[in-house]
Amino acid sequence: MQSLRHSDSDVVELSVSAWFYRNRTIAGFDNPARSLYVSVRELVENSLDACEGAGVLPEVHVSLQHLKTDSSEAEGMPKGPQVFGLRIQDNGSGIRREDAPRLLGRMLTSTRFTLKQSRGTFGLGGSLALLYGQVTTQRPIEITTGRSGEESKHKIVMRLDIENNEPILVHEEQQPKNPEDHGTIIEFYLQGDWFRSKRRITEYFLQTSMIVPYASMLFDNPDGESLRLPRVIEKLPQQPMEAKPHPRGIDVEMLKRMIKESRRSTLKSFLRGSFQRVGESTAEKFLASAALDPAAAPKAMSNENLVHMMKKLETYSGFLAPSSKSLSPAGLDVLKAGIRRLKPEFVVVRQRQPSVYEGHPFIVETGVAYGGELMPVMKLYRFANRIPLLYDERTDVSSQVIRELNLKNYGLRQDDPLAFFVHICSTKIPYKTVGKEFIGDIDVVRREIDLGLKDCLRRLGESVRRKRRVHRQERRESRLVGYYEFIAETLGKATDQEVSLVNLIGN
Amino acid sequence: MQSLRHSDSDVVELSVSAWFYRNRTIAGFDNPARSLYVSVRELVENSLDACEGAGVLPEVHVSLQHLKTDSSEAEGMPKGPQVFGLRIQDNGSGIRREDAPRLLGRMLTSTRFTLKQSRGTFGLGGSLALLYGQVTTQRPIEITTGRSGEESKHKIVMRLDIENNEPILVHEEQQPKNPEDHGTIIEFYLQGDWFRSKRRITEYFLQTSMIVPYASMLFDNPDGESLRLPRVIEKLPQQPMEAKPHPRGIDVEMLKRMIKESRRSTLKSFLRGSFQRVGESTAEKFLASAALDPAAAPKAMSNENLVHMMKKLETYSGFLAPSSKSLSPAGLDVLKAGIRRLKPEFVVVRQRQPSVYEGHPFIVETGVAYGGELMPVMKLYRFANRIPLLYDERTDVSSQVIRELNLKNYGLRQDDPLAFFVHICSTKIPYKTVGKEFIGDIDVVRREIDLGLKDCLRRLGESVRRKRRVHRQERRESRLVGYYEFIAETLGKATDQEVSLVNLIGN
Amino acid sequence: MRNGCNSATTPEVMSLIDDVLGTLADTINNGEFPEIGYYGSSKKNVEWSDDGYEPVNAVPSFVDGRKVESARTIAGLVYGLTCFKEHLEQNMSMSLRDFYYMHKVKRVQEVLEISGQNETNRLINLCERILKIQGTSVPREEFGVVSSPKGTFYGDVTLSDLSGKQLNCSCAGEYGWFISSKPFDVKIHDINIDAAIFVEKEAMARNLIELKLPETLKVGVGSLFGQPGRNMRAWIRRLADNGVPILVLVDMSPWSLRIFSTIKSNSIELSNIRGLAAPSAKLLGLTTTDFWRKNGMLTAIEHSLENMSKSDLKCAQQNRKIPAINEDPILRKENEALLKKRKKGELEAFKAFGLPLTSLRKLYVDYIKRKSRGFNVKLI
Amino acid sequence: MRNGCNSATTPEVMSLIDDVLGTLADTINNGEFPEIGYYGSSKKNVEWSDDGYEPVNAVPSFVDGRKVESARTIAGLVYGLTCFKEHLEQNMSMSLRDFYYMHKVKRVQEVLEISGQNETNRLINLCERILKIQGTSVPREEFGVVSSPKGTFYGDVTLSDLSGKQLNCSCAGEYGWFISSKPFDVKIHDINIDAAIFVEKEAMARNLIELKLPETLKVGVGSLFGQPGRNMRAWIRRLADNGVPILVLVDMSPWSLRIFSTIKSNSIELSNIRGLAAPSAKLLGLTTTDFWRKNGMLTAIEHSLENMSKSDLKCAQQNRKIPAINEDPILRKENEALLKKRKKGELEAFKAFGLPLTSLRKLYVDYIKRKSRGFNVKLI
Repeated sequence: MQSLRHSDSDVVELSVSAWFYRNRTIAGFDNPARSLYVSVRELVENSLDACEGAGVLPEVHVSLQHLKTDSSEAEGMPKGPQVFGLRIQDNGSGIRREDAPRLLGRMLTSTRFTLKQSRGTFGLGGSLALLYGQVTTQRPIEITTGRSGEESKHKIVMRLDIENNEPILVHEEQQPKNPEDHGTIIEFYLQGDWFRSKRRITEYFLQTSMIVPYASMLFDNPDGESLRLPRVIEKLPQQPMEAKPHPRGIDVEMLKRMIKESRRSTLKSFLRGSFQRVGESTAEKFLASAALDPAAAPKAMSNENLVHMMKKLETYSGFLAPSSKSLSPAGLDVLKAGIRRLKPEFVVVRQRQPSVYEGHPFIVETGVAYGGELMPVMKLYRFANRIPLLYDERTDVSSQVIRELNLKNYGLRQDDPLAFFVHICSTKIPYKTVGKEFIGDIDVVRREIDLGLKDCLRRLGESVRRKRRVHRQERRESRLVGYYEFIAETLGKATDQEVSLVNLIGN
Repeated sequence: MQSLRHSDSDVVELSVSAWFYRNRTIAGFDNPARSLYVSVRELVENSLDACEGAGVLPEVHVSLQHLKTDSSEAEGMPKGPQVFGLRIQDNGSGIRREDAPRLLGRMLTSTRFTLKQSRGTFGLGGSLALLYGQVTTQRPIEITTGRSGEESKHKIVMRLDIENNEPILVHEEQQPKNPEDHGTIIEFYLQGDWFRSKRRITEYFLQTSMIVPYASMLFDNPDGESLRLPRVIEKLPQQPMEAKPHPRGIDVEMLKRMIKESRRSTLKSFLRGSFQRVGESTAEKFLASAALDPAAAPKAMSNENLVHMMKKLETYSGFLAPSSKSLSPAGLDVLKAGIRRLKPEFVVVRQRQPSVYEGHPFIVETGVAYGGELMPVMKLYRFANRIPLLYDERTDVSSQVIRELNLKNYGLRQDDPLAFFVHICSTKIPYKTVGKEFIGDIDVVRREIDLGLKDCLRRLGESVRRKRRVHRQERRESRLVGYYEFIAETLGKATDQEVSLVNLIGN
Repeated sequence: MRNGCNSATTPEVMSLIDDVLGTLADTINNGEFPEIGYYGSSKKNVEWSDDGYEPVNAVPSFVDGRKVESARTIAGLVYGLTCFKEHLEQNMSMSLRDFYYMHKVKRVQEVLEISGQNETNRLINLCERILKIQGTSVPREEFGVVSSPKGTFYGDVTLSDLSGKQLNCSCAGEYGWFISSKPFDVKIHDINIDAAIFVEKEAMARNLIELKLPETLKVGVGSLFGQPGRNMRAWIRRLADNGVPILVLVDMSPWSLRIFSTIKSNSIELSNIRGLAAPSAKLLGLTTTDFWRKNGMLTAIEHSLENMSKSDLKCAQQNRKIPAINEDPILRKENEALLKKRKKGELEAFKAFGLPLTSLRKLYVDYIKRKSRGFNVKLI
Repeated sequence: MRNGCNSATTPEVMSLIDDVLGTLADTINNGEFPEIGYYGSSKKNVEWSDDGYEPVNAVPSFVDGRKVESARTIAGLVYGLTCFKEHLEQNMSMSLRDFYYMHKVKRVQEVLEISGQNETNRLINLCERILKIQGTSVPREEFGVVSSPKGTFYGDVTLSDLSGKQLNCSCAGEYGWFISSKPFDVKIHDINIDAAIFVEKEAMARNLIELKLPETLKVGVGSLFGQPGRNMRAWIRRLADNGVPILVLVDMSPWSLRIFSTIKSNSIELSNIRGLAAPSAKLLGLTTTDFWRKNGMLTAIEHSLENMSKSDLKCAQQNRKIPAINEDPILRKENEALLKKRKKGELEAFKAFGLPLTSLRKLYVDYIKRKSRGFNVKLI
């Protein structure tokens, strides 16, 4: 076991930021093309979160520009990584001056035992992009932020102290602004490879515009082109609320931590106070079924008792399904509006009931589109907490579900013009990688996706069949008449007698 | 940007272990089958590291047993996750009593600016398996360890305090032992799904026995079967030594940290003292070419100067290739012995010169086997720091290289009985995931694999051709005589005259 | 002299077509949707007996003129029948491909929208099932549709074919007479042979003729050129009906068992067409006992056998589902022996003896005589 | 009367074989390794001219007896020649498959280890190149190797074939005479036709015979049954040598251009065999101008054309590399027109006019007469 290769003093704990700095490959920053894509994505997602959090329809303007370096470059395809300036502007509520360096310059996680859906699952995204920019260019980061009602905005120039997970302020100034304006601009420099990431970044904006059809986005790219994606629906999805954890799927470690932080003195009041969907009567019934004393002091419980309680929590069937108030699904209107961007003939969308995975509620929304301008191949669009997932599609749980669908059951075929949509929203998406590329094969998640897509397919199959039926009926009648006209004429000639259709089908 | 959803006090930094507890999916612990496989693997790797570090030929005994629970189970296929006892015994040098809890119960990383190859790349593996076991079963962990020359061994029972990244001692005792014995036994419990992981775990042992052919391994599985893999070569690879970083591929962040920790007062002495392969003359030449003052104080350098120096370090061509003394490649004999386990007809192995990636030296070893008991399809075996990589083969850089090989150039075909072997050893393997499943597409790594495999293929192609040639020559002579005997006989009958071969080829 | 077993005269067929067309015209004028019944041929309603495949009582299928696709079928039928009638009037034949092209006539193509020859082939098959005289289908040849003819016959048989001229099949060239496209209508004037040997492969048949077996053994030699065509099978039946013993010489292979069984029993699909089976035909060889029984005549050249390919094996396995093979004790035994040994033999195997040709001739004669004797057919 | 253009008599061929075998025996007895020279046929040493493909001076290839594979070839050659000699002595023919089976004779198989019929086919090809009389190859038929014959001929021609009996091709059955396997040796006694029309498809030929065109136009009608065999091509050459104008009626397709060009010019591979080309043959139809020129006779049925398939298009593209098509101004034009329009036509297209059969007969006659006139062949 663990060979003693280091003397004791060399072995220390690292800060999370330092750890990630050493292992940034696993967060997606593994080559200049991928790093550029991941940086754009993380910051756009932060901006969308900020706007939605403030309850405003998002307007996000991204500008990515090639930084001309001293050494003049040859024309044509650039040879390797180059330096780019990345500027992201949003109309969110802005950040208070005193919060800004801390929020952007450190990697943080909430300790509160509450759940709420957000895009930045690991609490790292934006900060890691800034870290990557600093590591590769050594240039400082500029933040300009202003809040509604204030007459000035703040411009902050800072660096990151990676080892200590702390921001270092370099420069600061105030600038006048219109009190009605609000929002944040982030500008920084980073290494990247636009030539090899252009297709992916463009696809990211297009798919984002499908799942966030209420946002207006503008992307000015290094080739001098502008991708303009105006909103197609003027409706924000309902915002998520914070919620306590659901009792199902809690593990003992978490239970212990919750007990430690709780001020309740009895097991019953602890259950009522710390979990969602547990009221007086539910707590009593559960404790009775688990043969636990409602008046026992939680902090005094033995380890064996805790394990026992966890197992009972896991299997007790009397809890209500977890509340979805901490979730913010896209909603059927929004999802449909987004899918309509592809101009299909039919769209069916479905929202599943909330379900729970390791104590985290999640909702799966599915959609299937057919015909119109879709290509005659099956295509899958995957979204998680309103983020499009572009990499590693084959490994994603949704791909597995789709591979096992039997389209024939719905009167459809593999080469029909079909597009599938899966949106999973959760307080914690079960990603397989920090790079948020694909969702793991969790049984309960797979089941929800499966049922959702099948429900869509049933309805879609009906629509397609109905349409085909009407079409067929019309054609059938005109063809029948045509055939008998031909029969009558041919028979007439062959038998030298008049053959009339009047008695058969009128004139 | 960053909406203000939490009040300041809720947002804190987590310990690395707490962070991983919350995100264990990304380390491979995402379902009971996968978790069981990852746990076995991480602990076997730790044991192998321990034995090699102690310079002994490894003997590793793994026993995985189904823990019968109270509720009697129905016969047949188990329905879901069950609890297993996992016991790993090695003959490493053992751990000092006082180090054991700390080394096993915390997640640690070295801060020293030295590099040395080891299997446990992220410094997490074994500990994370123990953490997973505790989270899923709430049972404590038992460690029994003894060192050579001591008359007793120590048995420690402990738990992990995840939030604080600290071990909690539960029980401890001393047991007598033979002074010659040494090694460590770890026993703990964890949830798992043997039915769905059996194939993978078995494959892991088989492939490990190929890259570690000097180890004896025994695996007793829950089905009552024993997989016995005795060593086939009595030779340990040379052990890696610690080495300073190589100047190429250092980034500014690292440079800053090194300067901060260094006691050298001039740039020249700093360079000589902190980097490998930089002596008096190299340091002078480099500083001259970079127009830097050799006498300047490193700690006084401006940011611009540091960036300038990093860029020069990256492009300066006068450095020697990085030292491979911190690496421990398998070696050609060992690699060949391992591949021979597949009983092929030909084996060619190659070791590439050390190369460097982001300041980390690495060596690629390649092998190609042909014929014998190999199946007539191409198979790829991937190893990294003597770990077999079993998942996500298609995405691995080696797969990409193999897809682009043109076998025809070597007189071989796609459906020949071929097996490819790629072993990369490095002080830091560029994995794409914490789960150590596949290696990212780094240009310089891809190039080394490509050249190594092509070199093997050239030599293999020659061997295959040569063997075919010798075989042909022998057959040719006996056939020539046979043909003329037939010709003479047939001609004799047809022309009614005697036709003799005496003048042509003797009697 | 007209002795075809179930062929109708051309005027009979024409009047039959007129009946069908007239009935359809009346039905439509009466304001009723036409409905046409017929019997399909499938394993369900066909049985194998020693007389070949026979339709058994079964539920008829109906073309129901109220349905769109059926109306299209009736339109095709009416058009097809008028085409046949005209061709019969003009004493002219057509091929399946000709019939397909007749549907490219513009006004026809616009209505029927025929997508390929498969469709028009099906219509012909349907016509055979609908046009019946005394409960028996009229073969397509009788309404002028002729498949590409194949096969030759050499021997002392005098006949007149569609050319109207009288000829002797041993004086019509080195291969004899190229068999008529419509053997039902061939007039046989004189038969002066004791048996007819039909050979799968042309080269073997040629060798037998070159060796003057027809003259010395007083037999006819027919060359099937592989799987026999309808015309060849009808010709064999004509000879059999005239009392000529039919002996068949084929490879020892699952495919050749099918060839023989088609000659002997016709096929399920065409069981409505009588006159394509010759139930008295005998499998002269090559048989598995020739190679694998102790005193078999070909045991010395067992090494010439080739391994059965995958498709050979598949064929033999499917043979088990063909009643005419599986219910026939001899053919079944042959097929099972092939499946067991996984080897096949060819007629050319005789050449693998390496005998001088004079000895080979004797071997051929011995083989044919000995195997014929087994069927009580005695040759000179 | 023997008027085959370059066939040798059987005694000539036998003595030629004896020469070759004797020389080999002497060489070996002298202690020298035998060496056999021959000329291959490939684009390099064959040129196309109006007379068909002709070998041009080229470097010979050698079978060098010192090399193992060549020794095997010589062994095969010696064995093959002795087989041919015996068959000629016995007046018997063999097929390619027969020849393959002769290599299954045990002592032969043990030495030569023939793996498949391809190998023995190559040996026959080599024999044709080695056995030469007056610089011209002896065709395989002359040493007894006969490919499966194909094709019929109807018309007022009197001849004797290998059967030795005299016959008239209009009295040998409804399709006429089944063409001899060895037309070089057929004796032609009397020719009483003004031209011979060779038709790619059997059904069209049959229709022409049914319509009594041979009698009314005084022509012969041959049915090629698709790609013509060697025997058919030799027969066409025999007629051409006897002054009969040769008219060829094929589909309008790239494959049919190949059929016609093989009749007219032979092929590169067989350019050493004279007597398989009829350079005077004319492409009567169907031609692209029939459909696509303003006053073409078939413009009214242009809609009957079918789209060329991928393999059709590939064939047309490869035609550009066939000298006999690409260097012939007419065929080249046809091929390019097909490639441009990507449509093909079939002989059955006449049926797409939807004409009454009496009119159709007139159309056939008109078409044949008008197109023949274009080649200065006047029919009654």
